[in-house]
Formats: sequence, C-alpha cells, structure tokens
Amino acid sequence: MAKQRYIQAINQVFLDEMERDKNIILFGEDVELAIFGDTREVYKTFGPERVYNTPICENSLTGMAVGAAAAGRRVILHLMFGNFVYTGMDAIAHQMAKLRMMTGGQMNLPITVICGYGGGRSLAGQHSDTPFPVLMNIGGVNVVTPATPADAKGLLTTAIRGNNPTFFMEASGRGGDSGEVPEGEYLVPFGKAAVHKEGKDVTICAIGTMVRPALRVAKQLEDEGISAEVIDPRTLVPLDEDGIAASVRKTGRLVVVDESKDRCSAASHIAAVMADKCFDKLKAPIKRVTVPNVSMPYAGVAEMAIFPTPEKIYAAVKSITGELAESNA
Amino acid sequence: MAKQRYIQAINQVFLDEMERDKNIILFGEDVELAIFGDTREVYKTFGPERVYNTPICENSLTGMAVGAAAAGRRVILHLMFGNFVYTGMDAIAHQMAKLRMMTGGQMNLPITVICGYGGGRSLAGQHSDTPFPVLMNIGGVNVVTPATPADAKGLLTTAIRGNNPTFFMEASGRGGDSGEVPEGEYLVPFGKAAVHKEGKDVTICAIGTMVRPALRVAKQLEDEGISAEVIDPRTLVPLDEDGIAASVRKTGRLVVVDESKDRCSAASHIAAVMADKCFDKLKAPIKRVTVPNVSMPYAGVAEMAIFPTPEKIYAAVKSITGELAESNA
Amino acid sequence: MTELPNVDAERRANWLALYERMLLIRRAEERVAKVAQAGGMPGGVHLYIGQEASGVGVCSVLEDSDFITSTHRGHGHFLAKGGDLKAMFAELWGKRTGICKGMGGSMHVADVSKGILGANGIVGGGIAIAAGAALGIKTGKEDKVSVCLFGDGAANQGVLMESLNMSAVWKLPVIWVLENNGLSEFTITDKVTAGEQTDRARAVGMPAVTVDGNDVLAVQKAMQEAIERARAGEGPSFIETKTYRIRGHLEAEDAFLGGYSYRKQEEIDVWKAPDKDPILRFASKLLSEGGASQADLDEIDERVIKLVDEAEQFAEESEDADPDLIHEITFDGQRP
Amino acid sequence: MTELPNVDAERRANWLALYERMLLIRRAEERVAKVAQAGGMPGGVHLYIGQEASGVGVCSVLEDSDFITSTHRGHGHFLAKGGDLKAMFAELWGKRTGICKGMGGSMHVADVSKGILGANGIVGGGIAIAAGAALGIKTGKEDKVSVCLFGDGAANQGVLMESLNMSAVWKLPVIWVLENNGLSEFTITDKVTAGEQTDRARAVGMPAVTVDGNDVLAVQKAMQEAIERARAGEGPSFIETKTYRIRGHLEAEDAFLGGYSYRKQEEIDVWKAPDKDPILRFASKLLSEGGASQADLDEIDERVIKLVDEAEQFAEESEDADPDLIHEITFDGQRP
Ligand SMILES: Cc1ncc(C[n+]2csc(CCOP(=O)(O)OP(=O)(O)O)c2C)c(N)n1
Ligand SMILES: Cc1ncc(C[n+]2csc(CCOP(=O)(O)OP(=O)(O)O)c2C)c(N)n1
Ligand SMILES: [Mg+2]
Ligand SMILES: [Mg+2]
Repeated sequence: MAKQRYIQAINQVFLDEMERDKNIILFGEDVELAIFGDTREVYKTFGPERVYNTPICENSLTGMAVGAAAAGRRVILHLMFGNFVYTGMDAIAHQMAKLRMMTGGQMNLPITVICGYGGGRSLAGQHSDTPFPVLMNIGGVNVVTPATPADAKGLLTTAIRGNNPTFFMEASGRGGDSGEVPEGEYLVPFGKAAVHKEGKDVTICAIGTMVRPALRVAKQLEDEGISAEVIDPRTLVPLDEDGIAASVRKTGRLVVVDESKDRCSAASHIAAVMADKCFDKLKAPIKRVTVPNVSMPYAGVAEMAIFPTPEKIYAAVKSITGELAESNA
Repeated sequence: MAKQRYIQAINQVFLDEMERDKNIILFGEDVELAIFGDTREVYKTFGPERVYNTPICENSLTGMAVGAAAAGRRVILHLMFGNFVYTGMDAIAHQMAKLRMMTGGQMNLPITVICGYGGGRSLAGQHSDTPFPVLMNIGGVNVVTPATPADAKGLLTTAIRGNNPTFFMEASGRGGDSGEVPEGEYLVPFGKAAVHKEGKDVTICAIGTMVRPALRVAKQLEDEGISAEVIDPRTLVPLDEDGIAASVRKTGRLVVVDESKDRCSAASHIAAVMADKCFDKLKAPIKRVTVPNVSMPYAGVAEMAIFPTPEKIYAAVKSITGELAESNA
Repeated sequence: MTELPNVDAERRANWLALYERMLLIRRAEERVAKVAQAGGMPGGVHLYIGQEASGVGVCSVLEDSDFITSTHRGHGHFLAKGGDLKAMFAELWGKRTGICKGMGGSMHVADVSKGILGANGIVGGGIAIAAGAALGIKTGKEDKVSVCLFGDGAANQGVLMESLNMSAVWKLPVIWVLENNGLSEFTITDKVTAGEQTDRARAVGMPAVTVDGNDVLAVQKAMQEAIERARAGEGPSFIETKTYRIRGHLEAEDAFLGGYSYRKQEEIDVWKAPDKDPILRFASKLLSEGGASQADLDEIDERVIKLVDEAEQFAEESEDADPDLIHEITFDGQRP
Repeated sequence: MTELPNVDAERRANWLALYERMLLIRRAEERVAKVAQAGGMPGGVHLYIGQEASGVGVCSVLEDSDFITSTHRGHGHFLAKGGDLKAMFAELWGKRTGICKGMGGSMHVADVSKGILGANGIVGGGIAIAAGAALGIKTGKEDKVSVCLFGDGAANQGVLMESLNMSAVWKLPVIWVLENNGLSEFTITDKVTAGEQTDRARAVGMPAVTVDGNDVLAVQKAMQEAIERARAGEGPSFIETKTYRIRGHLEAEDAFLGGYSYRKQEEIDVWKAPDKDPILRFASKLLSEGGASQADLDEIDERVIKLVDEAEQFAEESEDADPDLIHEITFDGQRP
C-alpha cells in the first residue's frame, strides 16, 4: 500500500496498462500536456503513434473510439469534462452502445472513456453536470465512478482490460483526494458495491463524489445514536442491485445520494429498484438527495444552495429516522 | 368535436398557429414534403421565409433553434426521430436547457421541438429509442407526450404558445390513431395528468404510447374483478406529482408503464417519487414495465420479446394484485 | 512468374467479375423490393438500385482485411465487399441465420470478418468510425485501408469536416467516398448545399476527384490511385461518385409522400436508360470491348438469379431470431 | 446635412473611441487577473488580453440591435459590444447585481439588451446560435446582423461546417469572425488543423479574408465590408483575425500545467512588444497620425482606471447572488 492522489492513481494505471498491452491507444483533447494531470507523461512515454492529441471535435472523437476498437485496438478516450458526453452523445448512443448488439455480437468494443464530472467549483452550467442518467439509460455502456484512489486504480484497470465500452467518471477533477492504493496488479470487479461503513438503522447509498460527505454525515449520526450504513455502488452499470438490496433489507431505510439532477437520476433508479425489490422490508419512505433540475449556478452561495451538501444528507436521514434518535437515546 | 388522426391534429395546429402568429418559424429536415405528414402544406402555405427545409445536421439545428428564439422568433424545430435528440444533444443540453438560467433569466426561448419516438416497427436500434430520460434529466426543457389526438392538439398549442423550450414527443410516428378532437382553440395545460379510467385497486401510470395497451389491460382486469385506474401524466416535465400521488394514495398500488429503457427511465423516476411521497399508503411493491437496457432488435419476435406489451403490463399488475382477484371474486 | 500475364484475359476476368457483382446486387435488391412491396419485409428498406457501379468499383480493389463503413443504403456495399447473400437475406427476413442474427436488419448489415463495419441508420454515422478504423490501422502499423462510403446528404453533417481534418492531420489511411445521388430523402441535396462538396476535402489539403459513379471502371481507377496513396503513407483521399437512386428513398416511400413528389418520372427514366444505368451500360461495353458474348452475360444472370432464389429460400426457411440472444450479445460476457 | 463633415475630426473621434474601448478591456482584465491570482475569483477565468483589437474592431461597427455570440474568453467581446463594466464585474464576483445575477459567471456573461447572446463555455457553442439568430433576423426582415466570434480551436468543431453551409445556402446576415490566437488550451492549433481555416468558408462559396487581428483598423475595415454585404442581402462573410493570447489559457494555468509548458517566454515577449501589442501599437499610431497627444492618452487611461476602480468597488459591495432565483429563472413562469 502507498498513499496516492486520486489523479495519480489514474495516471499510474494508464502508464502501467499501456506498457503492459501495446495494443492500447489513447486520445483526446490536450492529453499531451494533460489538462487534468491524469495523462501526464503518457504522450512522452508512448509517443505519437499510440497517443493522439486531438483537435476539438467531440462528435468525431466518440465515433473514432468505436472505429479504432472495431479495427482491433484497445481504446482510451479522454473526454475531459463530463459535460462533453453530451457533445459527443451521437456516437455514444448510436454506435458505441449499440453496435455490438446490432451486429449480432460480431465485435468487441474495448473502449474506456474517461471524464471528470460534478459541481461545487463555480464552473457554472456547462462544466458542472453529472451525466450518469443518460449514460445509464442508453444501454450498452458501463458506467463506473470510484470514490477512492484505490477504487480508481482497481476499476480503471478492469475497465481498460475489459471488452465493453465503459465510462470511467472521475469523482475528483482536481485530483486532490489521496488514499492508500494497493501496489501491483489490482482489479476491482464491476457490479460489486463497497460497504464503507456498516450500520443497522439506515442505508445511505452514496455515489462517487457523494461518498465522502455521506461518511461525514454517518459519523455525525453515530454520535446521535443513529447507525448508518454507507454503501457505494462504485459501478452504476452494472449495478449491484443485490448488494444494495441486502443493505436496505437489513436497515429498512434508504437515502440515496447522487450528484445527478434529480429527474431520472441514478438515485431515482436505485430508489425505484428498491421500492420494487425490498418493499416488504421498508420501514420508511425512500429519500433522494440530488441536485434540482436546473443549470448549476456560478456564484458559490447559489451553487451550495442546490448542491447535495452534508447538511442536506443529514436532513434527509433525519426525516426518516426521527423517532430512532429518541428511542436510541 | 370531429374525428382526426393524431398526425392530422398536429398538422392542423401547425397551420393554425402559424397563421395566428406571424412570428413563428418552422424548420427541419424534409419538412417541405413532410416525411411524417405532420408538416404537410406548411411550406406551401407560409413559404420559404418562415419554413426552412434544412440540410442534415442536427447538431446545428438544435443550436439554431436557440439562436432564432434569442433573436425574437417563436421556433418549431422538426427533429424527425426521437433518436436524433442524441445527435443534436450538445446544444439541447448546453444551450437550450441552460441559457435562460445562465443569463439570469434574460431571454425567453419559445422553442417547440417535435419528434416521433419508440419501437415496435422493426426500425432497429437507431430508430426506436425513447429519449425521455435524458430530456427529463438535463433540466430546463419541458417534455410532453400526448397519447390521443385531442391531447396532441391541446398540448402542442400550449407548447407553441409557451415561452419555454418544449419537446413534443409524438406517440405515433405513423399517425394511425384517430379520435375526437375539440374544434376551435383548445389548450391543455402542462403538469396536469389525465385519468383515462378510474379504479380503486391499482394505479397504472402509462406514458404516451403505453396508454392504449394499458387501457386494454385495465379492461381485461375489470372482467377479472380488479379495478385499475389508468392515469396518463401527459407531460413528464412538468410532472403532475400530486395528481399521480392522489391516485396512488387511493389505490395503494402502482405500476408504471413506459417505453424508455429501464435504467433511469421516466418509470423509475415516477416510482421513486411515489416511494417517497406515498410510502404510508403503499400496499405493494411498485412495478415498472419498461424496455430492457439493450438496443432495440430488428426482428419482430425479438422486438416483441422486450417490448412493453399488454401481456407484460397484465403480468406486472397481477404480480401485486394476486390476492385481490381472489378476494374480489 | 516467368511469363507476362495475359493482360486481356485478366481484364476480361476483372470486367466480368465487376459485372457479376453489380448484377448480383441488382437482382438481390429487385427481390427485396418485391418482398417489401408485398409487405413481407419489416422496417425501413432503402435500395441501392442504380448506384451499383459505385460500391462495386470501390470494393473491387479492397481486400477482406480492409474496412468499409456504410450507410442506411448498405446492401450494395455489403455485397460488393464480399458479404454473404444468404446471410444478408436471412438478416432482412429477421432470422437467426442472419449475418447479425436478425438483430440489425436492413439498416445494419455488417460482416466484421469481411471488414464490413456496418451499414448505419444514422446519417453520417460511419464517418468517424471510418476515421477511427484508420487510426487503428495506423497505430497497428497494418497494411490496410479504411473506406468510408457516405451520401451527399451525410456530407452536410459536421462530423465530416471533423474527420476529414483529423485524417489529413495524421495522414490516416482512409478513403472518403461520397456517393452523390443528388437526393437526401425527399430533398434535392443541391438546394441545401453550398459549394462543391469536394471543396470541403480540398480545404483540408486533401486530393479530391469527382468521377462518373455509374462507370464502374472510372470508380475502380480512382480508388486504385487513392489506395496507392494510402498504402504509401501519403494519407487520405476523397472521391465523389456521381450517381442516381432509381428507386424511392425507401420502399414505403409512397405512403410517406401521400401524393406529393420530389422528382419527375422523366428524370428517373433518363437514369434508367441503357446509356446511364450502370449495369446496362457496362453490359454494352463488355459486349463491344470486353470480349464477352450475350450468352456470357445471360449465363451470369442465370447464375445470379439462382443465388438469389437460394438465398430467399434459405431466409424463408430459417428460424426466427432468438430473443434470448439480445441479452447475451449486448456486452461481451456480461448481462445488460 | 449641408456641410461636409470634418473627416479628420470624425476619424480622430473614432480612433480615440477604439483606443479607449481597447484600454477599458485591458485594464478591466488586468484587475480581474489580479483578483483571480489572489484567489478571489471562483471558477475558470479566461482573459482576452492581447486580442483586444479583434473584438473592438468587430464590435465598433455594430449597433446594439445587432447580435454577437461569444466564447469562454468573452469579457472583451462583452465590453466591446457595449456591455456594462459594473454589471460584468459584479457577475464575475458572483453578485446579484451581476449582469446574469451571478448565475453565469465569467464564461457566461451576456447582455441580451445589447445583443450579446452570451459568452459560451462550450467550444463552438456560439456557432449555431449565431446562425440561428441570423435566420431569425432574416425571417423578421429586420435590418440587423449576427456576428459569431469563435476561436481557432472551435473552428475544428463540425458545427462550423454545418452552420457555414446553411448560412451560405440561405444567404443569412451573419459574419463569421475566427479569432486565431494560435492556441487551443495547451495545444498549438496548427498541429491539429489541416489546411487554412478560411478555406473551409471558401468551400461553401463564402468570401473569406485574413486580417491582422492586432490592427484594430484593419479589423474594423474588414467588418465594414462584411456588414455591407450582409445588409445588402448578399449573405455571410468570413473574417480571420490573426492575434495572440498573452496570458495563460486560464488564470490558474500553472496549476494545471504542473511545470510543463507549451510555449516559450520569447514568443510571448514578441507579442507583448510595442509593435505587436494591439494597444501599444495603436497608441503610437494615434500619436503619430491620429492627432492625439500623450496627455490625451493618459487622460483616457485615468478615466478607464477610474471606471475599473468603481466597478470593482461596486462588485465588492454588492450582495451575494440570490439562490431562490435559480428556480424562478430556469423557466418563464414555471418552476423547474
Ligand atoms: C442523423 C440522422 N438524421 C436524419 C436521418 C433521416 N434520414 C435517413 S436517410 C436520410 C437522407 C440521407 O441522404 P444521403 O446521405 O444522400 O443518402 P441517400 O439516402 O441518398 O443514399 C435522412 C435525412 C437519419 N437517419 N439520421
Ligand atoms: C465542447 C468543448 N470541448 C472542450 C472544451 C475545453 N476547452 C475550453 S477552451 C478550449 C480551447 C479553445 O480554443 P479556441 O477555440 O482557439 O479558443 P481560445 O481559448 O484560444 O480563445 C478547450 C479545448 C470545452 N470547453 N468545450
Ligand atoms: Mg443522397
Ligand atoms: Mg485559440
């Protein structure tokens, strides 16, 4: 184990995997100088025949990823901001997600698309979206979003070595978080949620960027006599429905915390699945802590007013555990 | 009242509204000869200065709608297939949905985007999607999908006269359905669900194309002693949460039927909202009848195997009303 | 090789092969049209009839290992590139023996083993895929080319400029083939297009030529030059093949048009005439300069029709597509 | 008008106005830079310093009723088109007195009453909007023009080809202004661009010129010609203004670069020199040919700095943005 920053962990996987498998190519805008730092040294190490610093044209980039994969390469596409998923959406929805199925399974599309997402940094409407819903909904692409440097390493390695298109959503565009990362080969399987903290009264299912604030809230609740379990799906497609359901069945209460906008959010979907699968064990309404259905504002006060802050997570939990605190007290 | 086909009703609204308001312009691919029939005679009637038959370039078309609206026009954009929402997604997500908010409310964007959606006609993966989820999720655009010719007239008129971007999703690309349509001026307000059939045992919330099969199933259930209420949200943004909740509170059971792919579907979202708002009145798990998370197959048998057919709606209702049929019998 | 090859015999063989391939496409699609018109073909069916010289000329100089991307009007490209007729018919008939197991249908015929990366229902959908395949080839240092077939309507999609640009910047081994049939659905493409579309390629410094797309030999020649450039590492080329779509945009066209029309019957007749139709024209040439007799041509026609009969029978008799497969093939080794 | 106007006085007034506007942008952004570097400015801040002659030359011939669309580097365009400095500063400071009520910030400054349809954080985001505005103008038979300001990086987005094409087909009153500063973030644009970008306009039959983008008069002149064409119904024009970005891509650039660099200090120095910097250069010209004295220029500088001081104070003292507003302004008359 060694401490690494989130972005460093990602960067190291790129370097390791591209060394290990000469068939990998990487491309995207400004990957040469590594705008987010995650592609640092990649161009220098593997050269212009495997690393392409591209013009600005997301529509073609996503389609090119498909073509290069169909031609036998293993592809990493750096898409910078999660918002550019919308810019490159045509080929994502129509080719990347569908081509395998439409051709009767004739081709593998080993593509990893990486981008940062989320708000909280005054980047305003066009640089703060969390496009989980559209990616989860189109069908045919995996969606993963590690909350820790270790999961970043493990999930990215799994993504790159896998044969299916996978969106690797960076939960930390700035790469500030650091944590212990296993050395050597380390893969985290898709479809297996992580329980960050066990608990018995309420399940907080927190996605990506929301894991840290959820853990903070869980700690505070502990002090108040409420035992919260914090579970992190890690991969949204495939989704560990059974793992989340097991937790919900145990606690009987669920709060889903997600940086997506509320309507048709990942949180909505998880809530819906649990309202179907765990109904008999549910003791309280299922709560969602998400972003309202608006464009993210610029000003810090305005942004924080709609951001899924610890305060809002806390309030949501309390709204369905009110009686518990008293009875446990 | 007069009987009209769904597409005819739409066509008539275009003609009437463009006559009424000279500020309206309409553009899109092949609108001159009217590929779906809904823009028939529009070009002939209003000429090349208000109607533009465009080249094939959805990315610019959606952005142009924004520009023309910002310049003071009232805009109708014909986007043909719902799938092309993905092709024109960039400007939809980044400009149309956000510009009003990002500019502090400086501009109205009176834009109606119209397109057909859904499967069941062997049009395969790239022409069968139902892009409700992404449109509902981006925030900042309305999404409406009338199930009947009368609602088509009423909602389209409301959309065109409104000041906000609205996606008018044609539930019938072929225009085959017909029904009574009120004559003269007729507006249906957004955010008001329609109860197509009252019932007391279970609520079937059916969206757009799914209303007809839901009604068929409700009739069959009636014969078996199960009283199903069929409610049609009509507009997904804004969503009549209170109206749906009132029905669910009354029946205590909910099945949502939606042609979206399941993950993050409109159905998921409605289920999630009800699992929050109506928990205390719920007597059974909330069921969703949707399309699996795959590309729509071509072959009829394969398509029908995953399509939300009456059989699947029936099975979903029965799975939560099993005991009722017996007790009512 | 000690003897000089018999050039005439080689030419005759080449010409006859081109003719047979064009005729195969024609007869196959005539059959599809018949079935579709009778209501026996689900979905949208877009026929290539009248444009055969373009696809056949293009693919005649490609190896199986070379890639093509195609369009919604893709049957001709599929067959020209060596796709199996039976498997294509079975696909259109929605059968599990189909090349895509019945999951793709007319708009998605693909045979990856033959380098056919798929017909595409998204207008312009193949453009970036072709650029990507060329990028893949370049990275793999493989001796292949990637060919993008697209229509005059598709040439107004912005991805074209993007992908032309990248292919020129990185000198990718890709050949852009614009099949200009003058129409985009019911729209006369010229009415919505400014300038010459070849100039869009020239604007990124790419050589571009316009050839008679109904002259299979002219197309073949232009392709040969482009391929040489590509294989020599000199980068992409652009070829416009001027041609015409003889049938409707799709087989159900009349239902969509509802009595309106976008072209005159006389225009169609001009392109169907023996001096314009790519097959009739080439038949004359074969007879006058190619050393073929009418009997040769008749024999080819018989052979082709037999293949079409067999393919239809195969498709008819095959089992319906298997719905369970949907969930298996969406991902590799993972349920959706 | 009975007397001939005094051309020299008019010219002097025009020149001084251009100078003052350029200097206002420069001084305003220098202040923004200072605050941003000190950590007092949230979000991404992209400065226009070094490119002032382009935006000012372009907007100098526009009326309030004409439209512009802008980029992530939009402060200069905003001020050049007559946007209010105080309201812009308040916006950057995230205050409710901001031109967008604090909801947009640096990347989204817009003043619709002045025809400024918004800076845009999506590279190329303004392109189709400008085309649409021109379509709107044409339909309304209004005597306005629409101007799209975009960068050399944005010129590789496919929407450009799409919108150029439509503007040419319909002869829309739009002027395409490519501000070519040679850079796209940390990438030398030439390395990812094939051919001359002006040729992309010529490919759709549109007149295109390249001018010295650091010469405000050259830009003004090119715009005048383009506007005449547009107002005469002759359609769109394309102007490339060659310029240079003196500051980083964004103010926090060093943090992103982590010790790497994409250009040499010498290159920057060349463009900052008195013969290249658009403001210093124009100051010389004003002194030598424009009938201005150093005292005139100093007075302008003082006036401008006072405006900047006042704007900063206004921004500082304004109240924070109002979060409740978010839900009111997303839609007209409807909660989100
Ligand atoms: C992205 C997209 N937009 C629109 C359509 C509808 N459409 C199908 S074919 C077609 C015309 C294509 O014209 P062209 O590229 O010239 O091909 P052709 O039909 O002439 O072979 C259109 C507009 C589509 N399938 N995809
Ligand atoms: C669609 C999109 N892709 C990528 C980016 C990230 N990005 C911001 S500015 C920029 C470079 C733009 O270059 P150019 O258009 O020349 O403008 P300049 O910064 O030089 O003014 C990039 C790639 C973005 N904001 N939007
Ligand atoms: Mg065509
Ligand atoms: Mg630039």
